[in-house]
Amino acid sequence: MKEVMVRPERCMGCRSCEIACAVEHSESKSLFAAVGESPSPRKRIYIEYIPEHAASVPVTCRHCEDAPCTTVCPTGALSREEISRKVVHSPELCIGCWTCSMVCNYGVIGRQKEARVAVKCDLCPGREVPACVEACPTNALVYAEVKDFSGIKRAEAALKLARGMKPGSAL
Amino acid sequence: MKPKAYERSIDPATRAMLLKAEKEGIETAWDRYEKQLPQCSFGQLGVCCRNCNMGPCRIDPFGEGADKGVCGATADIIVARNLLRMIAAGAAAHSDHARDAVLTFKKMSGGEAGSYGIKDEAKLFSLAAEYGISAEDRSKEEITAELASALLAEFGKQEGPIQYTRRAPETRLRLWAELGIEPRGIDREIVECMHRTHMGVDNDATHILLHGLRTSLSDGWGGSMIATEVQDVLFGTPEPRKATVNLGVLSEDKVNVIIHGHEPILSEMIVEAAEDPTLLKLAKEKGAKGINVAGICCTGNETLMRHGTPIAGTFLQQELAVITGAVEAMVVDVQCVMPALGSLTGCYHTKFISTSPKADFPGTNRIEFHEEKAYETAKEIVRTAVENFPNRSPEKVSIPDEKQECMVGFSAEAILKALGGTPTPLIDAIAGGSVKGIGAVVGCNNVKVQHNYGHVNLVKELIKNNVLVVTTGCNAIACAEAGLLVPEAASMAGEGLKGVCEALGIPPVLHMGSCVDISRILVLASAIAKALGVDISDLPAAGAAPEWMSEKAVSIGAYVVSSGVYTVLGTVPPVLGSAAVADLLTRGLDGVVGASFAVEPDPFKAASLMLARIEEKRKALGLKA
Amino acid sequence: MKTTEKRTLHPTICPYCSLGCGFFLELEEGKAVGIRYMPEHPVNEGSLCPKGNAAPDILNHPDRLKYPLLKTENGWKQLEWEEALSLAAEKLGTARKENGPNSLAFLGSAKCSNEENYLFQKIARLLGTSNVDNCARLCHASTLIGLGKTLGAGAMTNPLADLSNSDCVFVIGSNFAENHPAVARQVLRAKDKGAFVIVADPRLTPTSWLADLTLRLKPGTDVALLNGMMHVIVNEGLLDRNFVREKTEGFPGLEQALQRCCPETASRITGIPPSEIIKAARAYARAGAASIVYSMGITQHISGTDNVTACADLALLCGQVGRKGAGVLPLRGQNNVQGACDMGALAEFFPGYGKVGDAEAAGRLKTLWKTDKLPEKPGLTATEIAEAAGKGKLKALYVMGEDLVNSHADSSRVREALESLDFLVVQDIFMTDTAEYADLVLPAAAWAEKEGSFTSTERRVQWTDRALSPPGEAKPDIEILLLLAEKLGLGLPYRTAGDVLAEISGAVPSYGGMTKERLKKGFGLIWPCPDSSHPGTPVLHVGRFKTPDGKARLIPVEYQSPAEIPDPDYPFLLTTGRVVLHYNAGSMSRRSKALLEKEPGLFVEIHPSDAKAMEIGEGNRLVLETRRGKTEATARLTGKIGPGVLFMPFHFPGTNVLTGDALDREAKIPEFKVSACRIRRE
Amino acid sequence: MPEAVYADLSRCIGCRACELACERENKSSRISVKVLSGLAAAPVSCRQCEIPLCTAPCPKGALSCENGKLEYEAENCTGCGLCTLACPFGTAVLRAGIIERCNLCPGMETPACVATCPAGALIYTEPGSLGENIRQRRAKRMNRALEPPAPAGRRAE
Repeated sequence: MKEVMVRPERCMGCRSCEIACAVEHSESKSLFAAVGESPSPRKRIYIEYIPEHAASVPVTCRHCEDAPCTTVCPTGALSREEISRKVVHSPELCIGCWTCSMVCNYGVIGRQKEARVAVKCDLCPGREVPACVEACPTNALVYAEVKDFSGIKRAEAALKLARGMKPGSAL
Repeated sequence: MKPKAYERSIDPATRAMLLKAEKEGIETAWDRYEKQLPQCSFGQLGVCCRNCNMGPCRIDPFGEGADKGVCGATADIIVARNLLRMIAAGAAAHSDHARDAVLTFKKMSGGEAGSYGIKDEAKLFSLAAEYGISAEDRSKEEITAELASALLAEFGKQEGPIQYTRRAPETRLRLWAELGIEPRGIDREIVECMHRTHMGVDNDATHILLHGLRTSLSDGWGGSMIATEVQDVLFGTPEPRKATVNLGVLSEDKVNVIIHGHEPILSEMIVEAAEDPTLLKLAKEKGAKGINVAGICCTGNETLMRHGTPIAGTFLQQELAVITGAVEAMVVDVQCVMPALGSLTGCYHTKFISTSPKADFPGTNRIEFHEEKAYETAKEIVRTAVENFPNRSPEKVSIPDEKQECMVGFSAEAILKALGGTPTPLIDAIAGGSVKGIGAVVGCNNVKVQHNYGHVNLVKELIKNNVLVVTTGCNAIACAEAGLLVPEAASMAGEGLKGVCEALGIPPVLHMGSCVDISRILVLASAIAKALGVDISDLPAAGAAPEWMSEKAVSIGAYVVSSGVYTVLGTVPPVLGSAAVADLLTRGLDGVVGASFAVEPDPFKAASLMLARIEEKRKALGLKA
Repeated sequence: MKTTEKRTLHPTICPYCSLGCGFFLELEEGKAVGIRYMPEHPVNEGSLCPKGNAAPDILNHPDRLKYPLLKTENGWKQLEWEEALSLAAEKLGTARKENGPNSLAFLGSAKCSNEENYLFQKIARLLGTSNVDNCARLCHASTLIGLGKTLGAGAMTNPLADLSNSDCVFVIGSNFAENHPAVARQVLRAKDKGAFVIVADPRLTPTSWLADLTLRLKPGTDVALLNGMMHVIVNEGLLDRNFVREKTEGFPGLEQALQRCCPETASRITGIPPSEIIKAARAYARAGAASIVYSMGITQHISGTDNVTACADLALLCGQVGRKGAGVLPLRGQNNVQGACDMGALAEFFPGYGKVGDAEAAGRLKTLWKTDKLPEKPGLTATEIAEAAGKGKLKALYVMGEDLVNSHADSSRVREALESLDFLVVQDIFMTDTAEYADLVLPAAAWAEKEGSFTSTERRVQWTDRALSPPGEAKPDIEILLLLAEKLGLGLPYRTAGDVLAEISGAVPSYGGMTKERLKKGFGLIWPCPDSSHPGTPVLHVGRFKTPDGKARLIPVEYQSPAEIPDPDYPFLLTTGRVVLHYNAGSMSRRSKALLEKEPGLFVEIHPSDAKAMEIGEGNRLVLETRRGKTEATARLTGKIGPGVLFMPFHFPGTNVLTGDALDREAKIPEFKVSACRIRRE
Repeated sequence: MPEAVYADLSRCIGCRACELACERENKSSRISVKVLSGLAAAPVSCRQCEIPLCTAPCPKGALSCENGKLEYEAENCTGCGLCTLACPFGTAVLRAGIIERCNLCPGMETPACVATCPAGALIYTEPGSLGENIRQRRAKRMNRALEPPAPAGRRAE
């Protein structure tokens, strides 16, 4: 499956992904209308700022193969979609026990206070590319299969090597 | 799938040039806009503050993150401060333009600017009269000189009133006084904006916005109005005349000189220089059939209104004009000139000539302009263009056929004249209901809206509903391109309006000039209100800026509203980050100045909003629906 | 003292392990009824481990000793204090007269206060013997020696809270998550800041759960691992050259010795893949600040001192000492084991670590004690005392708060030894297995029933006041000792613990600036605190080391295999340790209902594969046998230990019947951690 | 505002201090630590569910949930034990006809189990904030992975 891959070295911490995510998961799906909505739309992706390194890192659901959250959910509200392999959450089954939040290794299961249920990344059903990825101005977020992503990384690495090589260094 | 060009503009000429650009791999504003997407949400909501270096600060619009800046400023405060700075910049642009006009006027009176003279004596005297300058046995020069200094004084004034605000109806003046938003001096208000928005000064949204209104008034009834009046005195008050617009006005076989920007002071001279025999001779030698001057944006509107000089296009067509490959010189002064022209002209033979001492751009031939030797400079510029003609490479040239006839030149005076000297016929028409009211539609282009779609459809919708439309700026050009500025366009109007137009032989949409000339609309509205003995806010009138983009438009919007005219914006201003500010602008102001803003991107919905407001006012005046 | 309703809160310090956690004892009508937490305490920040939570169970426990007891043909006879102490004095006196002072021996207690231990060793030495020791011998004697000769001070270099400033925490032979739970708090805090945690332990323990890298080495192969890591560090040039040049001696020797210890060799010995040894080495050496945390997994070996030395070498090599977040942290055992040692309740040391036999040290003490003679030779160590008793060399033994039957290795021989004594006095709060052998049993007060100072593992000296009175006629140890001294005619000039501390500050330089008043303020002082204006010294070895020339010593050590390795007769390797719910010999923890019902009895962990082979199932009763004895335990199948290895907690009588008596040659600490063993189903 | 006792399983060392503390404060322990394969430890106590299942079957409304706050009135409790069956976590224990479940130690600032937890694995907080710490740790690790290793043997003093 395609996932939201992160390239932290590119993140500027502009939080565009957070807003895009909240807007995508709003009633109106439009920024200008979403700001007025209540309950106010919840984001599912988080920019974590690391003061010591003055760096920002986007953290979002990894849709783990063997997802702890699905294992512990007592009501089956969290489950893995067979075809898409997505880890999905059905609010109507959620009892807000927050066991999922406790076991999530990335801390990306949030809370919709008003609805008293969990909220997590759903990879924006009905969208070619998830809103956060589309919103990222620096391509710190990439929507790709793991193998393709490694491909991208390889290409980057290769480029670095190439730059390092002086003409004639082969001799 | 339709090519992008079709989604980007409704205008065939524009589409054609966009296709050419695509083919030649030339980048335009639309492409750059796409590269900008998605645009920063914080910016769009106006909740980003860079006013001090503890920041930049941002407010989380969804209330999960920061709800205050470092200094403690809330979304309300930040949005209001940012808006005030936009108003200040807009007002500054208009007023500084005005200052230059007045300075030229002053130099002329002192005989230092020989190229200029008085074209409209009547207006000179009426203006002088307004300032209480007696014409009793005094020479024209003396009066001119005294008027010039009086006008110049308006900028540095510390205590009001600015003279022309007196043109507003009594009730309006009283209201402004009560609200304490009567502008005191043009420069003072703008400076105060910058002071108030400095870290730790004015931090109450309402308080901030009230000053915004005051500053905008110093523009509408100050800077802009002075610019209009002085330019009329110097270059003549426009009168109805015919002309042509759109990229098609560029000539295959003549030297094409584009004048782009906002001031008439230089362009007037260029138009003159283009008829200079020596230069025409030179053009012939270079193999050109003549010299063709065409305008873009408001510099274009100025010469269009006074000389019928053709117009090549609106704001978003500036790059396309160059892309025709047929432009020898793109001559610019100030405002709305895209720096992109530098690299763009580099792809063609076009010379990019910047002239204002204030404004330079990448890749220009600089020919700085000074009033003292205005005509010489103009000739030099035209010569440069002519000499560039041989460099034109025919294989790159492709000029769209679209050119559209139009009738322009409807200054307030011209309109009254057309009405037979008094507003009464119009008032009767309105009272009688054949004309429902007046719609003032103005403003720029904006890549966020399909080019001209907002302008044209909104205006068509209004006239269809018997609303007489007055227009300026790029909206006027858009309407002209869409063939709405010809008397025949009356056929597109509702029965009542159609009748009136045919009776008077005028188009249903009246071109009143450049964007500073929105002051003409104020004067007209004020005249009608006075004739009816009511306030402007009581008139069955509404304004709109369907494709606005510049800070000037924000200032315009603000003074139009605080003058009492309900205004619909076609693109969303960066204020929605604060519910309080948004509410004040769209509702609260009604209770304060009797008018407010609305935001409606869809031109048809926008039209119905305006119509509703007009109906409401008619009812209030006891006119039949 | 804060008050809630009619209950009063009394600040005190946990009597169990060496962390010195603080909490409030909740008292009602003189009885301890509960606990309130103390979030402001710098060590535990309010938290308490299960034992801490159960601490009040000890106070007013039905089993508490309430009267002096004399053993007679028909059982225990109650005595008046007067009689009891006269008897004790008389017996000790005669033994001394007839067989010389060295026929006497004294076992101090790491559970008793500094003042009590100081007094205890003073009595012994005034009686003319240095046969005085304490259970530190059984847990961290090797630390005293090992760190002493490398860094110059045998104590923890940095305070516990400082762990949170480390970028790499290297835990070897310590299961702090169970034995010092509050430490986990600081390590996790470091992790939150991105620190890398390495845990080296033969078993998978709750501590491993916190690790980024776990190294499961074979028991007793720590030196090989440490040498392997140092080899990598030297080879890859990860060492801190400036530090080594300016602050240490003996690098060439070490470098030379390390040549033979490539990761592959280390891997063969330890069973850890070379790659992991390299990874650990790099993580430790590259860290901005790295700490080594170790405990009895390092010390309780015949190579205990070497293990400690190797740890110190590693730290020195990388300059990971004497800075914020960089240090060597031995986690001690008993709540006052550090103090007992500082007080000189050690065969070879006077108070303040003056060597017995060093004339200068003796001189200072003589003037302070106004006496003209003190023992010139080091006395018998705890382990040797038991031995000597067995050989009949000892006549009388005075044991204060120590259950050597259960805490010493090879307990069957300890029992024999005790029987062969003429006279045994045991002073304790419960009738321990050791007390059962006593001729005279003296009832003592538990920690909260007396006042005094305790020194925690991070060298923090804290004062506790008396919260409630002891049961029956039980007396604080200090009172007992003072009365005894009187009977012995030693005439010691103090009334209270405060007076004793006053003398201690004279005898022990690093306690120089400590007074009852200062210790009661805040949360005590961290030694060295030489004078009354000195704020204490949280981090040792800043700038210079406690050696004459101020330089640390790099001392190469060689791997030596454990004394006893599995063979066909005894195919299993038995290692011992602690579990979170019990404490040492268990005389306290096994008396807490809450703790006991959660961990009721002796068990042995065995790897499922071994169990399968021997058809052993979960919960089967097993008989374990070593060359020294046999015992029964319940089988627990778990992958936490490797195949061929058995693990037993030593809180229950059975365990130390099995453990070996092989001693570390320098520190004389027994090898509790490795014995060859065989098992069968009952 | 804190709403329930949550556990950071990555921190729990299975020491069971919480059980003892709870036992001391509430006579019987309402939290229990399950240690899995000797390593992973999980403290389980009432999750104070926002939409609790235990209230549903309660015949006398002894267990009720007002806007996410779970209430228990012993006097109305028939001791039928249906709640015990309904609770997915087995944290509503029926003992002597009374439901014993975590009531967050009324009258104490922090519940005893949280106050005593040596590893800081138990958290008394608002569920929305649960992920923060873990997210930070993950972020730090990701970021650290990008840094070049510190130069051999040299470091900022």
